[in-house]
Amino acid sequence: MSTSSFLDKTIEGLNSKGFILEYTTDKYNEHNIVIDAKNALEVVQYLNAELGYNFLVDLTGSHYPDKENQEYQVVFHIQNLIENTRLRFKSNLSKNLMEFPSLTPVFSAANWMERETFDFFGIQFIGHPDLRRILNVDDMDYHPMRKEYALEDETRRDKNDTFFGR
Amino acid sequence: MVKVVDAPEGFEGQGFFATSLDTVIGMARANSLWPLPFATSCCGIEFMATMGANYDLARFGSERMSFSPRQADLLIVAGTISKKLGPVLKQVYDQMAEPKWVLSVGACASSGGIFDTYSVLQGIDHVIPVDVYVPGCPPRPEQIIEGVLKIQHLAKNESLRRRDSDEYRKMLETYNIETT
Amino acid sequence: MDSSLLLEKTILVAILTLVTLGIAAYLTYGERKVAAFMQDRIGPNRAGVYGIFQPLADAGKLFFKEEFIPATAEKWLFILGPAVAMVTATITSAVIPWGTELPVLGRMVQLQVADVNIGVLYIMGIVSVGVYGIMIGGWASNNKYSLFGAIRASAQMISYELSMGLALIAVIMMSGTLSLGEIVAQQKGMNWNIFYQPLGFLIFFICALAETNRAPFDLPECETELIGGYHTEYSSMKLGFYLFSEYVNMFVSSALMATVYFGGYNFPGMDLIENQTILGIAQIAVMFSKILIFIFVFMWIRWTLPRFRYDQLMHLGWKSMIPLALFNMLATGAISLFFK
Amino acid sequence: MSELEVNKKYNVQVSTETIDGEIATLNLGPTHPATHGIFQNVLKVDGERILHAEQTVGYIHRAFEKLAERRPYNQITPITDRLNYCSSPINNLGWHMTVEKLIGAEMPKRVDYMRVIVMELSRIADHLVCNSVIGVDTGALTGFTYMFQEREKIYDLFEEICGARLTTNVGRIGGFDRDFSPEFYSKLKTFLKEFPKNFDEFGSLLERNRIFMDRTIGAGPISAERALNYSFAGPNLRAAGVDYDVRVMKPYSSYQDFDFNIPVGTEGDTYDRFMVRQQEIRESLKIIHQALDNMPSGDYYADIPSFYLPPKEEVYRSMEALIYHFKIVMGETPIPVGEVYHSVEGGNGELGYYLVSDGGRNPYRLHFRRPCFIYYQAYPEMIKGSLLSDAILTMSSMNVIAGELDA
Repeated sequence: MSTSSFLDKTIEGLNSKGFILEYTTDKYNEHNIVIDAKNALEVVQYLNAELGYNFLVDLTGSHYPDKENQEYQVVFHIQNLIENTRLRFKSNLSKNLMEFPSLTPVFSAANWMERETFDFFGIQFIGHPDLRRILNVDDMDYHPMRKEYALEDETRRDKNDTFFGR
Repeated sequence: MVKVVDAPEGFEGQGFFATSLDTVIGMARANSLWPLPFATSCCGIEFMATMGANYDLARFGSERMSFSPRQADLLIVAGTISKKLGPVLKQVYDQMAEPKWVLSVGACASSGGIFDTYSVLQGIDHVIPVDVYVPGCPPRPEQIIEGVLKIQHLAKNESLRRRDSDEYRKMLETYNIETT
Repeated sequence: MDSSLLLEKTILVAILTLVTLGIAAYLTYGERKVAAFMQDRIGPNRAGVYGIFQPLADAGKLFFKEEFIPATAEKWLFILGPAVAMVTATITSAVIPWGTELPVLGRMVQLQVADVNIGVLYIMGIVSVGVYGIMIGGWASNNKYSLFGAIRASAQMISYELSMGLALIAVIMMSGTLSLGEIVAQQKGMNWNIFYQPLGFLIFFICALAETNRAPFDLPECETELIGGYHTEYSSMKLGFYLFSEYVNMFVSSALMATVYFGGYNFPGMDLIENQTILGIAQIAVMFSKILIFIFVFMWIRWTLPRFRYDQLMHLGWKSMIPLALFNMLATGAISLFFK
Repeated sequence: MSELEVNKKYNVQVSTETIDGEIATLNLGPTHPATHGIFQNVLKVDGERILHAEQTVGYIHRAFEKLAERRPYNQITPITDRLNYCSSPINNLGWHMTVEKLIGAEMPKRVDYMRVIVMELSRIADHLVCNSVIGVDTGALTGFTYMFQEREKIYDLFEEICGARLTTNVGRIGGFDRDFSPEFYSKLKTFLKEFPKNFDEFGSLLERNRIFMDRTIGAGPISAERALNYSFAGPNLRAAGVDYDVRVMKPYSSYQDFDFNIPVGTEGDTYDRFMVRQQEIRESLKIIHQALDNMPSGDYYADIPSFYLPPKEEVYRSMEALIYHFKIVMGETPIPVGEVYHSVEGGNGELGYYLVSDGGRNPYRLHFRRPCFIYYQAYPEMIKGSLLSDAILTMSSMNVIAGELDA
């Protein structure tokens, strides 16, 4: 089966289940599919079981403070190694309800990726076995990758910012 | 009858006179600096290269790496130290037996380097006293060897009693390190 | 016992102790140089010419390093550990014959501190005490890594001592004596035991590696797993004693191998030398060169082979070495029964 | 894996039943000699048998992703150096390719081939560290010094290309900053001649060494299904028997022109991982030979003046070059809006860059897919029920690089 027909089959399948909110193929020939956060686990389960998408490439988040009710986004790439097809899924979360189903029932690899995303953005992964901070110290009280936080530690004493052109 | 002359003013006190025992032990210490590599990142790989055949830190009597802090004389901090790791580093320093020296290898250990971020300690001298800083990101093995030679120089010229002195104790107290 | 004999023995003991310690100290240097040679490096060369003062620098530093006894450690046992290791290591060399006799100031001095008629037993006894040094030290440190090292050390030593003893028994059956002096004397010329006991020697050699905690049997202190093993918590000269005792052990077990299997001080054409002084010195030289060759082999192996895993070590000890040693013993017995 | 299976697999008759209070907790790290880099494993052990393990990472978290949001595209290259510092050039060039993909730049064949040479050299360097360190962790220290001599030669080559040894910062967006010098070619040829011999010597120290094989075969195994489920990539996945290689599946930088094999293992144990890396080094040599023999002529940079820095002499002479230079250095060049995911086969597997651009001078969001971070989470599963020594070998054979682990 050629890659494009397999891709069509995937999109059809997802469409028939009503998972796809928006599907675009951009100029880089990458396939972006926007899904609803609450369907995410079913989507992944369906792709894994029916269509053989067996490789979770990557899972991360991003923060768009200017987009109303879509401030946060969970992005994950998923790949079928046999058909060599990679899809990018996105789902938007409002800052009032930052919940996303954990993909750990399907992919063990999602465990730390989700912990990292939680650590950076504070997105809650529902059903995650052990949602703790992973990279930062446990008693950190904010999620550093959000746009409103500074890169530098503002409590540091020894660096004179005027010399660094900030 | 031997007439004992008082020492000239200002030349008294603990840890001042360099006796020949001081010299001998200083030389012994200098030539037998057993390093504890606290290698975290990139500089650690350059430290491995320093131990390797081309640069061979063993020439200076420093090849017996002792990963147990009790047995080490020289703490080589090579790489970024994050805030999460700071307490660990301090504990390792604390566990080392006197006399101990600290070599800070690389920009990250010395000042935070390019990582002026929320998670990185801006220089290990916030946590422990440092004897010699080696610049570079990462420094070449030659530079690391130069740093070790500088430590050797310190070890050679240190009096045996320096570590008992009040100044030393006070210096440690500024780092909140308990002295016994 | 006349007083001159007493004086003679005391001097001999003093010389032997000093020589053993000196050799052990220089073995550390030798090991570094051999390692450097194997690894295309230079090795220590800054302390004195070719770095020959390196052991002195290490010792000087260790003596003046802070004595550290962890608060949770068992203080007296913590001190006792290295002491036991060091003492047992040094007193083994008492029964080893370094030569026949050497005329000194008109006296024929016997080149053996004590020709005990149960020399082999004495050595086995002392060696089995030696493990207590490591065990006590590792346990008293109150550190998990040390404890692991101590457990590994005791299990390893006990299992390998057994096959070591069995290998020796075969030699004893051949020679019919427990005295090391006798055993060496019987191997006059080229009549070395290695030609009769090749398998026994192999077993003994492997066990000697294990007994001295050398690679590939350096599990009790393997750096990459247990940090320092039993001596993780030791600093200063107590650590020095442990490191030192390892090298003394290596020296002594090399001496033992040379004595039991390689004819000790014997060398072909020994009878041609008439002069007793030259003969005595030549015997000592031959003995030491044999020892040094063994030590080099020890180091060669250490810098070449990876180490075993704990369970593999036990498998090797109990499932291969002991049956082999038993077989060797039985074969020796049968052959000596039928052909002698 | 059930407890029964644990016993069967290793053929060691140790009961896994324990009485409470006989289980010890062992801290493997943060400063344990076997954790090359800094991370911690809290092990629950019964004797030497590991019942449970849990890792703590983040000890050298340096906030790469946040840092990348504050830097113009060209200045992100030094950060990528410090991801997997054993093979920095792969990271650098992967990043350049990501940006080139975003701006839609076509590279001349020569740039591709030059990149292939640099990347394969650094792959060799990466695998050399890993394999020699496996040797060190089994107790065979000599191979390490042999292989570091070879690594020094690769460093020499890197120095000839870009002037740096370890954190190379090689190339720039749109090609290389200079052509390979004649010295580089002569040094590379000497290296290609001498290296296989020395490497085989290292191989003969360990590859068929009985003790080494006994130690590594069956240590820390993982099945292909579990490895995929854990999103393993690179040599570790191939050791488990899955022939996934980004160089073949999604060819970048003209990898489709080269003829090479993907070595795979069967058991996914430490020995397989070791051997896969050994074979990959040999395959890399093959690729370098091919790239060297078929090196096309042409420019060593792409024709994208608004992204590729003009030569310094031009800047002094021509107005246009000066303007471009200024705009590139100040980060004023227009970057298309969009998002790309690009991945390269790093030393440890699929190294991905997920880049979101809003047209500004800095990336809006840059996420690194760090293979170490992803596969290290399988460590407890791999060592459960094995002995402490196996755990250490498993860790070093997974080649966990702290810089890549924690970002």
